Formats: sequence, C-alpha cells, structure tokens
Amino acid sequence: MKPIIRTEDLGKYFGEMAAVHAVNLNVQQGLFTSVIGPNGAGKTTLINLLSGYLLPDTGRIFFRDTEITRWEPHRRVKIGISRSFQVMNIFPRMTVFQNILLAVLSRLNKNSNPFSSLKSQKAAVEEAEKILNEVWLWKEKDHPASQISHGDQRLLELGIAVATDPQLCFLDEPSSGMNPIERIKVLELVKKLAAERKTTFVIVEHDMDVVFSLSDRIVVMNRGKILAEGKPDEIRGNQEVRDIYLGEEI
Amino acid sequence: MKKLALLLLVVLLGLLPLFVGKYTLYMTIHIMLLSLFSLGFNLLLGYTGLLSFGQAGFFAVGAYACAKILLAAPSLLLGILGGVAVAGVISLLLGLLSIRHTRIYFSMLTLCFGMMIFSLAWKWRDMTGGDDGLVGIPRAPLEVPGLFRINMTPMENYYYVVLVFTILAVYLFYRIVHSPLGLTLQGIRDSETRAACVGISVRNYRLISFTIAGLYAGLAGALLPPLESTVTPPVAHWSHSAEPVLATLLGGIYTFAGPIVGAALFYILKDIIVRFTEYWLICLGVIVLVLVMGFRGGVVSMFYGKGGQR
Amino acid sequence: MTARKKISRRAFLKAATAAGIGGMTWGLRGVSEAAPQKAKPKKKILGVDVIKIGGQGVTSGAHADYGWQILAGSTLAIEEINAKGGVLGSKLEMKFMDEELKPAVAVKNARYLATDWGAHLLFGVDSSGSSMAVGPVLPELDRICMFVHASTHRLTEELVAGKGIKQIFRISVPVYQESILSSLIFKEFPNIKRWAGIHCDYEYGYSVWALFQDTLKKYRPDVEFVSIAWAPFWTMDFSSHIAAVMAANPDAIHATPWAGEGVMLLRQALMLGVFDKVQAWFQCMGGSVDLLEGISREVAGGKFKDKLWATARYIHNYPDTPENKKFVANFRKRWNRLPNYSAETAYSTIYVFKAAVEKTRSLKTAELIKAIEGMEIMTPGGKRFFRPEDHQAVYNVPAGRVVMDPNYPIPVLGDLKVLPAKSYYRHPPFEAITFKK
Amino acid sequence: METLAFQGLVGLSVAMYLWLLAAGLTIVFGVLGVLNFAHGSLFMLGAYFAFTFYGLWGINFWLAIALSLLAVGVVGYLMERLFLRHIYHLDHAYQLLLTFGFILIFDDAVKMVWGGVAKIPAMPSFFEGTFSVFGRLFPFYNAFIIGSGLLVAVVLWLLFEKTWWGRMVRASASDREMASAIGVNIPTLFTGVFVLGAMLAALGGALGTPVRVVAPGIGAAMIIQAFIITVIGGLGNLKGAFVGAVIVGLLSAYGILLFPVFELFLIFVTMAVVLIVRPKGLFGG
Repeated sequence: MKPIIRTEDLGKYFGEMAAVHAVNLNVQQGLFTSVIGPNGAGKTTLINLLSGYLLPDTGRIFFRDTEITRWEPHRRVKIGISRSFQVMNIFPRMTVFQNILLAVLSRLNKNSNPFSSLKSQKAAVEEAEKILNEVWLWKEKDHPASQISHGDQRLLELGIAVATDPQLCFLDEPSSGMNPIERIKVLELVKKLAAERKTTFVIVEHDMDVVFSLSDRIVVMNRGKILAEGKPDEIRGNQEVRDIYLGEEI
Repeated sequence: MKKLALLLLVVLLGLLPLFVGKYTLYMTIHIMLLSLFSLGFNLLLGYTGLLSFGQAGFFAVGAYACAKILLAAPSLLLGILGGVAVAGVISLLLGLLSIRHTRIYFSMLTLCFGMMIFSLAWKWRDMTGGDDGLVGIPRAPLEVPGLFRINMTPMENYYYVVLVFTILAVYLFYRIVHSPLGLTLQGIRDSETRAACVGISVRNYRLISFTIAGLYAGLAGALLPPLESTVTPPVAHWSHSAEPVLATLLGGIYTFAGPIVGAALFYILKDIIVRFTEYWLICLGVIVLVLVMGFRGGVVSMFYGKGGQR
Repeated sequence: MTARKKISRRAFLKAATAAGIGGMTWGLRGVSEAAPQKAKPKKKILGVDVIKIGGQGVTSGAHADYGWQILAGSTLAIEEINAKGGVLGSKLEMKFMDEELKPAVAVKNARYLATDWGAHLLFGVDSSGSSMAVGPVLPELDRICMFVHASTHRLTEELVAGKGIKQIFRISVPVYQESILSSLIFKEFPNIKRWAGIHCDYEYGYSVWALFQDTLKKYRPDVEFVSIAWAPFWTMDFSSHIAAVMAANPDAIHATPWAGEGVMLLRQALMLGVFDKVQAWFQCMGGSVDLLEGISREVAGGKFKDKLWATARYIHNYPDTPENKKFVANFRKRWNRLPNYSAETAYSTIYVFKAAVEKTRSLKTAELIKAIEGMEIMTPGGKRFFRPEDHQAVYNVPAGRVVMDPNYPIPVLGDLKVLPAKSYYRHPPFEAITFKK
Repeated sequence: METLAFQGLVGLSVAMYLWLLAAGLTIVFGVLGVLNFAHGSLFMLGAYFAFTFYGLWGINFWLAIALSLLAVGVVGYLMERLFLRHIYHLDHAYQLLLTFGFILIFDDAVKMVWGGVAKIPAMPSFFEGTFSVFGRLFPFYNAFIIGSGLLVAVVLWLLFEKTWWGRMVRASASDREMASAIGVNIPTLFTGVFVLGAMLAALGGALGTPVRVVAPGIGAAMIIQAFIITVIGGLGNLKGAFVGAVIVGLLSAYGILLFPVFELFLIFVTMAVVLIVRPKGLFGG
C-alpha cells in the first residue's frame, strides 16, 4: 500500500534540545494510526511539522508524491491535510455554526466572496449543518463557541477539522480534559468519521486502552525519535516500549 | 422594527437641511466623514484584529488626490472616485509591508507609515503645496456629461452628495462584514492559527482587509477638499489617525454600528467640551481611560447587553 | 523672567475675569468673550445692540503666547471703545477661539463664528497655513477677515491680488519685513560676504530665505550664500543645524525659527560659540516680546556681543508717537506685560473696524470692504495704508540690534535702521517667488 | 573630513536624548509586553519637573534632576499599579489605547499646572563654555550629555547582565510562567521595570531642560522618533535601542549637513528598508 504521508529523516531542534530527530515516518492510507509516547517525546512537535505549523530544520515531508516540506499550513489544507490542536483552538466569538461554516466555505474556496450573504451560500450551509449533526452539536448551533461546554468545544474542534473534508487528519489529544465517558464518546465518533469519510486519522492520545482498541497501527516516540512502529500486538510485545512506560499495564 | 428605525434615521438625515443652520449641517458632514473613516478602521480592528494607527495617511492620500483632480478637472465625481482609487492603491502597497507584522508591530508600523505620508505631504511641495497645502479647491458641480449637472455651491447640495455616498458605503460595509469574506476575517481575528489550519491564507485576507480599510479612509478623505476647499498636512498626522480609534472605542469595537455612533458622539462631545473649557483633551483622555478600564464593549453594546457581532 | 511671566499671567487672569472673559479664567484656550457693559444704547443706527467680532489665534502649545497677545490687544481696544459708548451706539462683543495652528480647526472656528455665533466681522489667525485655509472660505461666509499675524505673502498676493478674494485684509506686514528689509540693511555691511541660513522647514522659511537672497544678490553680487539648514516644526535640538551651517564659516546667519524654537536656537548657538565666530546674526522675528523675554538673561550678560539683530511686525519702542506711547502704557497697565506685535495688530484691527463701520454706517460686508480699501489710519504702529490692489496694510517697522534699555524690563531693538516701507514691500503686479532650496 | 567628524559628534549628543527615551520604551515592552504610547509624555514630565525644581525653585541642578526622576518614577508607579496592571491579560490594542489616553491627559495636565507658554530655564554656569575638537568649538554640555548617555548604557548593561534582579527580569521577559515558577514575584517585578523605564524617560527630559525649551507636546513630538528607533533596532532589544538611536541621531545630523532637503525623509526610508530586510529589526529575534 502507498503511504499517504511520509518523512525522510525529519528533524526539529530547539537550541540543544532535539524535539524531533531523524524521524522516518510512513502513514498508510486508510490505517487508523496513533502516536504515543511519554511527555516531551516530540509527538506534538511532529504533528506541528507535518501540518506546517512548524518548519523542520532537517529532512523532507511528502504527501503522496508531492514534497510539502516548507508549505504554509493553508496550502497543506488545500491538498487534504487537516488537524486539531492539543490546546483548545476554535473561533470563540463566532457561533458554533459559523465555526463549521467557515471551514466549509474555505474548502469550497468561497471565503473571498465579499457581498453575498451567508445564507445564500446554500451548498456550504447544507454541508455545515450535516457536519453539525455528525458531531452532535446541532442543538448548540447558534450559541457563541466560547459559551458551550468544554466537551462540546472539543467536538466542535473535531468538527472544524473534518469540515475541510481532509484525506489525512491529525488530532492532537482530541479527548484531553474530558471525563472517561466523554472520552470514549469522542473516540468512537472519530472512528465513525474515519469509516464514513474515508479519512486517514493520525491521533496523539494518552489513554492506552483507547489507543490499542482503536488503532490499526501505532507509532511509539521517545526523546524525539521513533522507538517502535507496528500493529497493536507487536507494540504490546515490545520490550523497549514497556521500559519507557515503566511496566505500566499495556 | 430595526429596519423602521433605520428608515426613520435616513429620512431625518434627508430632511435635516430644512431645519438646521449652516454650521450644524457642516458638522453633520464631518460626522459622516468620520463615520466612514472609523468603519474602515474597525474592519481592521474589530473584524480582523489589527490596530492601525496610521489610517490618517490613507485619508490624506484620498484628500490630496481628490484635490489634485478637482484643481485639474472640475468634476466632483471624478475627484472623489479618483481619490478613493489612489488611496486604495497606496494602502495596497503599504499593506504588503505592514501585514507581515501583527499586534503591536503592526500598530507601530502603520503609525510610522502614516507619519511618512505626513512628512511627504509636508515636503513634496511641488505636489502638495507644503504646509500651506492645496488651496482654492473648487466644489465642482456633480456632473455626468450629457446626463445631468448639479451645482454644488450651496452647502445643502454637497451635504446630499456626502449623505448618498455615506449611505451607499455603509450599506456596502454591512454586506461585506456579513459575507463569507467578513466571516473569514473574523475567523482570523479569533484564531490566526485555526484559520490557517482550515486553509485560509491569513496574509492575503489581512491584505484585503487593510486595502478595504484604506479605501474607506480614502473615501472619507476624498469628500473633504470640496467641503473645506483646502487640504493641509495635518490631515495625515497621527493625531488625526487617533480620531477613528477613539470614535470606534467610544461606540464599540465588536459592533457594526459602533464606529458610526462613536463618530457622532466624538464630534458632539468635542464640540460641546471645547466651548466650556480649553482642556477638552484631558476630558477625552479620561473618557478613554474609563472605556478601556471599564466599558470595553463601547456605547452600542450597552444597548445590546452582550456586545456580540451585529 | 519666569517670575514676571507668572505675575503677568495671574494679572491677566484677574483682568480676564473682570472683563467677563468667563471661559478664559482657566487659561487661554477655547472660547472667550469681552462682553459689553450693561448700559443699553438709545438709538441704533446699525440696528443691532452689539457688533459681534469673532477672533482666533493659537492659545495652546508652544506658540500659545501669540494667541494670548492677540486676545489681550483686541480685548484692550474693545474695552476702550465700549467705555466711550461703542460704535455708533452699538457695543462691541468678542468671541475668541483657539486655532491650534491647525488649518482645519481655523476653518471650523471661522464657520462657527460666522454662521452659528453670528459674528459680523472676523480677525486673527496666527499660522500661514490656517490663513490660506480660512481665506477661500470667506466669500461663502460673506464676512471680512482681518489677518493680524499670518505672514505668507501668498495670502495677499495670490488670494487677493490673484484670485480676487476681496474679504481678505491683512494689517500686519508679511515676509517682506524680515527678508527684503534685512537684505537692504545688510547690503551696507561690506565685510559680511558669506551668509548662511537656519530656516523653518515650511513655506515661511522658504519664502523668507528666497526673498532675502534675491534682493541681497541684486545689490551685492559679491555675497555668497554658503549653507542652509532646514528645521521642521518641533525641532527639539538645533545643535546639528548650527554645526552644519557653521562648517561653512559664514560671516553672518539669517534665521526664522520663532517663539520658543527661536529662543532655543539662540541659546544653542551661544553654547556652540557661534557669536565668537560670526559678525552678525539676524533673528527674523527676534523683536517679538516672548522671544526677547526668553533671551533677556543672555542679552543682559552681553553674551551676544551686540551681534544679534532682529525685527518684528511691530516693536514696542517704535514709533515714538503719542499713539504708541499711550498704547504701550495702557497695555502694560492692563496686562502687566509689554505688547507683542500680534497685540498691536489686533488692537489696531478693532480700530480699523470701528473706522470702517462709522464710515459706512452699516455692517454689510461689501460696503465694509470698500471702506477699508485705500483706508489711511493712524495706529500705534504708525500710519497704515490699505493697498486696494492686495488689501495689504503698508506701514513702517525698522530693524535693529537687540540691546538692553533701562526704560524696559526686557531687551529692545536699538540702533534702529528705519527704511521707508515702500522700499521693502513687494508691489503689484506680483510675480511668484521661485524657491531654490 | 573634520567637518564630518564634528557633525558626527554633535549628532551623537542629539542621539543620546533619543537613546534615553528609547531605552525605557524598549525595556518596558521587552518585559511587560506593553508599548507605552505615553512614554514621550513621561519624558516631558521629566523636563517640567526639572524646570520647576531647578528653574523655578532654584534647587541645585543635580538634586533637581534626581528629584524629577523620583517624581516621574512615582507617576510611573501609579500608572502601572492603578491601570496597566489590570489590563496585561487584554489584547495589545487596549494597552496601546490606554497609554494613548495618558498622552491626552498629561499634555493638558501640564498646561493646567505650568501654562501653555514655553518655559526656558537657565543653563547651570558650570556647564557654560566650549572646548575645541576637530578645530571647532564643542560645548561642555553636549560632551556631558554624550557621557551620561554612555554611562546609562553601561549601567543598564551591568544591571541586566550582572545583577540578580536583572537576571530575574530577563527570565520573566523570556518566559513569565517559568519565572514565576522559580519564585519571581512577577507583579512587583513588572512595577519595578515600568518605574525604571519611566525614570529613564524622565532623565532624558530633565537633561534637556538647560538647553531646550519645555512646552506641552514635546513628548508627543519625540515619541514617533522613539518608535522608529525601536522598530529599527528591534522591539524589546536594549542594544537595538542604542544602535537605533545612534543611527537616527547621526542620520539626521548628516542629513542636515549633506542633503538638507531630505533630512526628515532619510529616517523613514531607513526604517522602511530595515523592515523589508529584517522585519523584526536589526537586533530583533
């Protein structure tokens, strides 16, 4: 199978500290991939590099066959890469609906239309409403995004991320700050979206149970390097992985 | 209901010349100019999240360009539209330099560019007449050759011209901020990174916003010379850039009508305070302090309760 | 000197309240009125109880003293006239506003005074820019405006003689004074061959420097103009300018910065030892009271070595006439300070208005214009004649050395060089002055 | 050649006032992240206080300067404690607007207290006179200004590089959370820094009084230059402020000498060029 995204010895260094070092990553189309590892392993940095939020110091990034190493984020979105953020990142002053609509408009390249009213953007509106339903936010539709519950805000961010109809979507701890029930809910949703939208998801997640139940493939990072990579079972069996998690039950 | 109130306001403004004196009319024109000026400014601050302290520069470009045209070819329409166009071009160019920066850097840059235009107006005497400025600018007739020709000498007539331009510009602005473009700009204001990660080129849209703001400043500027028959460098000075800032803050940053209401308040306040004390600046300063410390929503949002986008 | 200023200020405030300048008590900015005494006149030839006069000048910022002097001079005249029963039975009333050196503000003021407050006559305006902005509006307002300080030749040469805006009059002498007069004086100094200029970086400085060079060159082909430095408004430090022109070893320096900036320039020139090098320094508006006050310490100390020359649009120790003596005395009695030129021009303006109204027995602008055109009138500054062609008052002011005089608390102009006004005025038809910067 | 050298020397003395002004501005921004629009007004206040103590009350020159620093320090303290402190969390726009409000207030306040007419205090006698350099006469006072400017530069360097307080300041400048984590009392520190900045501005103003005039609006007239300097040097960068000030001072000095017509413009052009080449300024990170 062809990798949807691939890196060649990718590196990012903050002064002495190697946040990401010599990473050769291969994400296969359609495989639900999780990136795990202890804090400071470089998971978020990696995603920032892949989504163009940071530029790498060394190495190259390929989306399918196009090199996108130094592309700006918005260009990567246009070829089908999307992401959510670890720290809540939505449009707080706009309504929930507008949050989604903006992303949809962007996908339809309608942003620059200066005169037509939002309602008149039929196609966009319909799709936005569809997504609102998919992420269970229909009833919150008209509330300012800053006013809805934290759980809903995470859902909203997920909604924004998929609203650009990506082929590849990075989710940085989509369930952070949620209680166990919500957590399951969100990850179930992610799985559902993956199935329905044929989107390849790459998530960073701490909840091992979830990770191992959900993922087709797991990438373990430590100190900026890829420690291990493989199917959940292979990872379970991996001694090094056990070591860094200090025998924590996995 | 809201529509009715609007209609009433328009009618009122339309009938104004019948029952107020020359001076009130003159002040009303100035209020309308400041409203346009502030609307454009607020597209940057309220809708795109960029505080420009150099808008007077583009106001001046519009004013000088219009004046130049009127002195060369006495056609009001030509002058005004020409002024707007030139202001648009200049703001596009300076925008390219400015939008690479955000937040405080942006504010300082715009401030410095504004002052650059000021010193240009002061220095480039062959073009601008130096500190004496351009004088004897005719209030040329409103004319479309072969169609119509309206004499502008009585101020009432010019008042109506300004009124029409204002109404059109305000309506246009309403459409813009409630369009996908408007939503996009608000997205950038709310979260630059998020906007970028849904595929929006933040820079390009900042540039668009900056240019539109420049166009509005230019329009306000272009309407000035026919009224005053002179243009002088102070219109480009940063203390003039501060007027839309104050007006917008006064009226409310995150409201559509804020800048307009603020503009009216600003002039009324100033005109009244000035008559009672020479220290109107200090009053203004205190007002600013109070607004920033206490009422960031501005006047308009007080009516709406929460100052949401309207 | 500061002590004196404080006294004069307090005295002014007292007086101001006495004169009913209500708004003024908290300083000089904004609106002020010299309200008429209650006594109602019996017959009303003009059909009005009061003749309303709207004035404006800079009463804020670094040049505030000029506006104050305009206000003080006109207030004095109005009080004198009202005390004698007013003009044709109508009392005079004044509203005075701050032009802030901003043309837009000056125009707004003019419009307010004429159309809202109902002024019959307008006067004042300090800055050239403001005068050029107010002038073109006057026809629309249908009011006369007597300019008492703004000094750009363009006001009368272009707007009146050129564009024919008849409502403009000017009672003060324009840039001819400092530029042409000074060149006529210094052509008599054979060993001053190398001139340098430190001039305001705006129209005023440009035209003065240009006229000075043109005229001097005519009489003295041998002089050179060796260097020039331009100083914009709000120049805080002239060291660089002074050093730059001194690098060319000039014999003399011609300078326009005025008010506070003029004082600063002269003090910094002293610091840099300029007066040990040059033979003369001509400070164009150095005869202005505020500037003389500012440097009196140094003059008393002989720091300028009698090399400092100056003129003004009027100087309190000239002419030696009863009118002038009376004016200066009354002014000092009233305000506890010496009158600056803008005080005299404002004072005389009120009397010109009086004469014009009494002549036409009406307040119609068109008739008043005719009355003032060609008018000859005796004023503290000497006999003034209003040229019909450009509405410019012709009168004579000498230039001289800045020296101390026992009769006055501050320096005066001594060793006066008196030339007939005709010789240093420009005369219609005017050809535009070409600036070579 | 000598002409150029001498002009440079004069330009340097002018640059030092700008340096004192820009230093405070850039320090405050670097640490508090607030661009103090009213910084020029503090400069003006410094001048007015110095004039009052020295020019009006005839207090000893040095003492007068010290007192004016103190007075402006108090003003700065109140500004920070009563106002700025409460809006650090807000968008930069509000901080800029707040300090802008202070410009309006200070400009009118000094008019109320000292009147609108320019004040002209005398030069302390021991500073009068000149000495000869490059065959020209150079005033002792300008030399003194250059000296004080350099001295302040050295002192600030020592303060930030060599003292505990300075290290704390630098730490909190680079990372507030981290700093407070290692036990820095951020609020007090911020107040301290703002007061320091205010005093630097005041020093610039106070040192100017004997040779300049004191009038309302001199602060607003200076602030634009200070902005340009910090933009050129890099916002929040002390070294940048110094270099920027020297550049601007020399540029205008040589501009006046060599191309009198474009002097004013040179500075803006320089700024534009710097921004195109190095958007964050010469020393900006």
